[in-house]
Amino acid sequence: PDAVARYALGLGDDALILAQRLGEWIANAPELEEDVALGNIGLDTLGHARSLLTYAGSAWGKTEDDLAYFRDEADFRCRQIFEQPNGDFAQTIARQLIVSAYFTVLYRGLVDSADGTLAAIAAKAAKEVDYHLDHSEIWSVRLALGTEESRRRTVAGLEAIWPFVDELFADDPAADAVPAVAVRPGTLREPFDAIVLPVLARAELAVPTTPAVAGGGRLGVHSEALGHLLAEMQVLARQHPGAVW
Amino acid sequence: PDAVARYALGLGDDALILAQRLGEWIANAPELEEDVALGNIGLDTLGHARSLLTYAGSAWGKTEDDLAYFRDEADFRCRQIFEQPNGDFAQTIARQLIVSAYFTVLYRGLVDSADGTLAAIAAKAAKEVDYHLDHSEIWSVRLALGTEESRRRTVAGLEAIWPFVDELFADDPAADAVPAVAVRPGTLREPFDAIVLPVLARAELAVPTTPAVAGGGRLGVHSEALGHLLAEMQVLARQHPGAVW
Amino acid sequence: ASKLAAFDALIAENQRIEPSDWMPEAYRKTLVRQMSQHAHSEIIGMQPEGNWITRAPSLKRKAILMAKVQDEAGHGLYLYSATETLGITRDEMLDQLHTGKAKYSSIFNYLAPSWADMGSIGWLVDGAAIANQVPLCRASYGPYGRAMVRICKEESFHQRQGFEILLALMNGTEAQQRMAQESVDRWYAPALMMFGPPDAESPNSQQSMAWKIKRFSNDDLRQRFVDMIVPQAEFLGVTLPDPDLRWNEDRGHYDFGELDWDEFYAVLRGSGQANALRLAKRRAAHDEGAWVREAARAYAERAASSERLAS
Amino acid sequence: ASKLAAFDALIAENQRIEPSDWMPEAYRKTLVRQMSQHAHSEIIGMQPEGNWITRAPSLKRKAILMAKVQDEAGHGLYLYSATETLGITRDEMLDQLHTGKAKYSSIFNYLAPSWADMGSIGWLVDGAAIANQVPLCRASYGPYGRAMVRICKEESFHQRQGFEILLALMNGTEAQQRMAQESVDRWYAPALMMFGPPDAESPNSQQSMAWKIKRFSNDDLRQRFVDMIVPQAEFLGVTLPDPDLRWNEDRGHYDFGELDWDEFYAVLRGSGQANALRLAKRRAAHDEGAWVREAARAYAERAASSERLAS
Repeated sequence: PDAVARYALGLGDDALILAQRLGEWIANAPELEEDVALGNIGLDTLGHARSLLTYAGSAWGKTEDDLAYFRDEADFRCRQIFEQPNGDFAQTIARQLIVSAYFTVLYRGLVDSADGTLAAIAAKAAKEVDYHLDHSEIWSVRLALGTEESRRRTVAGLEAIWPFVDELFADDPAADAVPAVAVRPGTLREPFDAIVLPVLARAELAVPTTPAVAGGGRLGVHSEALGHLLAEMQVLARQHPGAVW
Repeated sequence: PDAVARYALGLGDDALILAQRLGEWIANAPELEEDVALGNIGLDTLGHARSLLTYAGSAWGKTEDDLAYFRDEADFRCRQIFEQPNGDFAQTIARQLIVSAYFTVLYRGLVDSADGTLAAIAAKAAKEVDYHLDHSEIWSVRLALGTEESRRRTVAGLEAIWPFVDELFADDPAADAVPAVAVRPGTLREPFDAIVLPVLARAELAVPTTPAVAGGGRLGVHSEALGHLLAEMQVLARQHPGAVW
Repeated sequence: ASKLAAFDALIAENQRIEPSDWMPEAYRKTLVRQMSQHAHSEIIGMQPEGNWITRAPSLKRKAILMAKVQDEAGHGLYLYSATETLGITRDEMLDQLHTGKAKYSSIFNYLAPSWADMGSIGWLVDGAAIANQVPLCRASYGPYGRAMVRICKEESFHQRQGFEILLALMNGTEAQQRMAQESVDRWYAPALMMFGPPDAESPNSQQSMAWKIKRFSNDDLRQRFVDMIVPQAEFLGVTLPDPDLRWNEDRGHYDFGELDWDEFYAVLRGSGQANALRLAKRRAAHDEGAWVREAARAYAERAASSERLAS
Repeated sequence: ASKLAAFDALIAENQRIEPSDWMPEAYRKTLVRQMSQHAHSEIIGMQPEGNWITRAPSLKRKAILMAKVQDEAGHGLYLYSATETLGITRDEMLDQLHTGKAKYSSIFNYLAPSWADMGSIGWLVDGAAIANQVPLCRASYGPYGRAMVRICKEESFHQRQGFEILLALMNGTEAQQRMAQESVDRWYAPALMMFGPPDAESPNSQQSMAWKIKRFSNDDLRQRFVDMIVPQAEFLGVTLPDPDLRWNEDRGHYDFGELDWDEFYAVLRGSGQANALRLAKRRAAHDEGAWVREAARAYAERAASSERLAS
C-alpha cells in the first residue's frame, strides 16, 4: 500500500497545486462566464486532488489536510508545470490545454489500473477532464486567431509553458515501483501529441522549440514559484496546528 | 516606556511594511537604475523600521524580529497606505510621493521629540527621506508629462492610492498618549500639502476627489492586502520557531 | 391610459409582468436600477470571499468556498440576463458599475481580513440577503421573480455553510473562538443595515411596494431577521454586540439598539474600508480582460462571416 | 601593421589598452562578448536572491540581501558602461540577452528553492566568481580592469556574508543544519564548473591568455578554488559531496572527482532547471518597464527642446 500511496501522492499533488493556481483566477477572470468556467475546472481538479490525497494518506494514517497543509516544499511531488504562475489568460489557457490533454490520456489509462480505488477515481475524473480539454481547445483557437494582440499573447504563453511539457512524460520512480497499478508516463506522450498537435495546427500555432527544463518535480525538485504558493496556501492552517475547521 | 513603545511600534510598522513592498520591486524594475534606486529607498526604509522596532521592543523584552515575524495581522499597527500593493511603476511612484512627503514632515517634527532616542532616529531618517522625496518628485513629473500612456497610468495610480491619504493624518491614540514625545498626525497635513500640491501642479495632475477610506490601521484594522504580505514575509521564520539566523 | 389600466390590473391580481408587456417607464427604470444593483452586488460580493480561496484552512472548506464564489458569478449572470430583458445590455450595466454610477450592496465595502469572516458573511450577510430576497421571488416582474427563486435556493445553502464555519470555530480552540467572535462583532450591525434605512427615511419604498417589487418594509424585514438570528447566535455561543438586545414579551419580538446610520451613509458615499478596493479590483479585472473579450468577438465575427461565405 | 605592433607592445609591457587606443577587431569582439556576458550574469544573478528578499527570516538578513542584490544591479551598471566604451550600447546588449543570443553565467540556471541557497550562492558561487575575477583586475583592457577592482571588493564582502549565513545555519537547529547541507550538496559541483571546461577542451582560452584578458587556465583556477573551500567547509561542518576529495601530499593540492560535463553542456544548451524561468522573468521586467523608459525619453526630449527654445 505504501508504494501505491506514493504513486497516488504524486498525482494528487499535481491536481492540488493546479487547483490552487486556478483558484487565483476566481473573481479576476476576463468575463463572468470565465469566472464560472475556471471555477468549475478548479473545483473538479480540487476534487481529484482530494480523492487522490485521501487515498494516499490512508496508507500512512494521514488526512488529505495533513498532506496538503503540513508538508514542506521538498516533500511535494508535483511536476513543475502545475506550479507555474498563471501569467495572463493566454498563458493559463496554454497551460490548461497541455495539462488537460495530459490528464485526459492519464486518466483514460488509469481506468485499467490493477488498483480498484485508483481506477474508480480515474473513471470519474476522465469524464470531467474531457470538458476541461474542450474549454481550453476552444479558447486556444479563439485567442490564437482572434486579434493581433491575442495571438501575440498566445504565442508567448505557449512558449513560456512549453519547456515544462517533457517533464510530464519523464520516468517516475513511484510509477515504476507499481507497474500494474501505474500508467508509465512515457507511454502517454504519443496519445498526448495526438490530442495537442492537431489543436495547435487548427490554431495555426507552431510547436515551440524552447528547450525543456530539467524538471524533477516527482523527486521534490521544484521551481521557485512553489515556495510562494505554499506560503499562502498553508499560512492559516499552520497558524493553528491541530485545529479543526 | 510602554506608551512610548506603542507609539514607536506604529511608526516602525509603517516603515517595515513599506520596505517589504519595495523589496518586491528588486530585480523587477523598469531599468537597472531603478533597481538600484528602489533598492536604496527600500533599504533606508527597512533601516528606519529596524531602529523603531528595536526601540519599541526594548520596552517589552522583544527583538525587532519577534515583532516583525511573530505578530498576527490584527497586532500590526501600520496605516493602510503602506500595505497597498505596488501596482505598476506609476502607482508605486504615486505612493512613494505621498509617503515620502509624509515621512519628511513627520521626521522633521519628531526631531524635537522629548524622547531622545526617537529624536535621534528621526534626525537620521529625515536626511534619507529627503532623497526619497526627490526621487518620487522627479518621476511623478516625468511620468505625468511623458507619454499619453504614462500620463494615463499616473492618473490611475494616483487615484488608486489617494483614498489612503487622509488616514495618515487621522488621530492616533498612541500619539495622544505621549504628547510631548509624539508628533500629532493632524498637524502634519498642512506641511504635507505644502510639499505635495506643488508637485501635482508641476505635473499638471488634479488632486483626486475619490473619497477617503475609513482607515484604522493604528487600531489594527487592515486592508485585505496585509494578510497576503505577512503570509509571505513570515513564512520561513515561523517554520523554524526559536531559530537564530 | 388603457395600457396603464391593464398593467395596474395585472399588478392588482398578483399576475406577473413579462418583458413583452407594456409597463410604465418609472417601473422599468426602478427595476433596472434594483436588478442591476443586485447583479453588481453578486459580482462585487465575490471579492471578499475570493480573497480567501487560496488560504482556506482545509481542502473541504476550499472546495465549498470555490463553489460558493462560483455560484455568485452564476447569480450575476442570471440577473444580468434578466435585466437585459428590460432593454439594457450587460456592457452598459458594467460600465455604470465601473464608473461608479451604479451602486452595489454597501455591505461589501466592509473588509474581510479574517477567515471567520467567511462564516459571518455566510450566516449574517447571506442571511440578511435571503430575508430581503425571499419576498422577491414573488416580485411582479416575471424574469426577476424567476431568477430570485433559483438564487434564493442557493443562498440558503450558503447561509448554512457560513453557519457551519462559525460552528466549527466555536467548537474549536480558544483562538478559533476569539476569531469567530471578533468577526461577528464586526458584521452584526452592517448586516442589520442591509435592510436599508428606517421606514420613515425610505422614500422610494412606498412606490416599490405598490408595484409589488418590494413586499415588506425595511423595518419589518430587519425585525424578522433579528428574531431569526438571536436564537442562532445562542446556539453558536457567540455574543451579538448589542447591549439593548432583549426579548420583548409584549411585542413578541426582540428589541434591539439604535444603528449608526451616519456610518451607513458615510460608507454609502464611498468612505467605507473597502469601497476603493472593490471598485479598483473590479476595474482591473475588467480592463485586463479587455483583450480577451475583444479576441473572442473578433473570432466570432470572422467565424460568422466565413459561414456566410460558405453558405 | 604598425598599429598592431604598438598594440602588441602595450600588451607585452603589461600596459593597459584604453578605449581611444587602436585594437584588433578580434580583441574587441572577445571583450564585448566576455564583458557583456559578465554584465548579464550580474543582472540575471539578481533573480535567485531577489526571490528571497520578501521571505528573509530576519530583518538583518533581509537588509543584507537587499543590499547585495542592489550591489549586483550596480555591478551590472558599471559593466554595461565599461562595455559601451567598445562601441556597443546597453540596449543592444540587453537585446542580445533577451533574444538568447548572448549568454550569462550558466550557474544561474540552477534553482534556489531554499533559504540556505542564499548562503551557498554567496560562499560557493560568489567565491568561484571572485577566483575568476581577481586576475581580471589586471585585464589588459583598462575600463574592464578598473570595473573589476571595484566589483571584486564588493564580491568578497558578499562571499563572507554567504559564509556567515551557512555558519548561522550550521550553528542552529537540526532542521537548519539539514537545510545547509542539502543546499551545499546542490551547489558544490555547479560552482566548480563555473571555471569552464577542462583546459584540454577550452579552445578560446589560449588567445585570451595571450591577450592578457585571461590570466590563468580553467583548471588552475578550479584547483585554487577547491584548495580554498575545503578547509572552509571543514570549519563550517558541512560535507562537500565528492567521495574522491582528499589531500594529495605530493601535489600539495586537493584531488577531486570528475565533474559531470554532460550536465554542464545540457544546462548551457538551455535545459537547466531555471533557464526558461530566468529569461522569462528578465523579459517580463523589461517589457513591463517599456512604457516607463519611453516616458522618461519623451520627457527628456521635450525638456531638451524647450531648453533650446529658451536659450
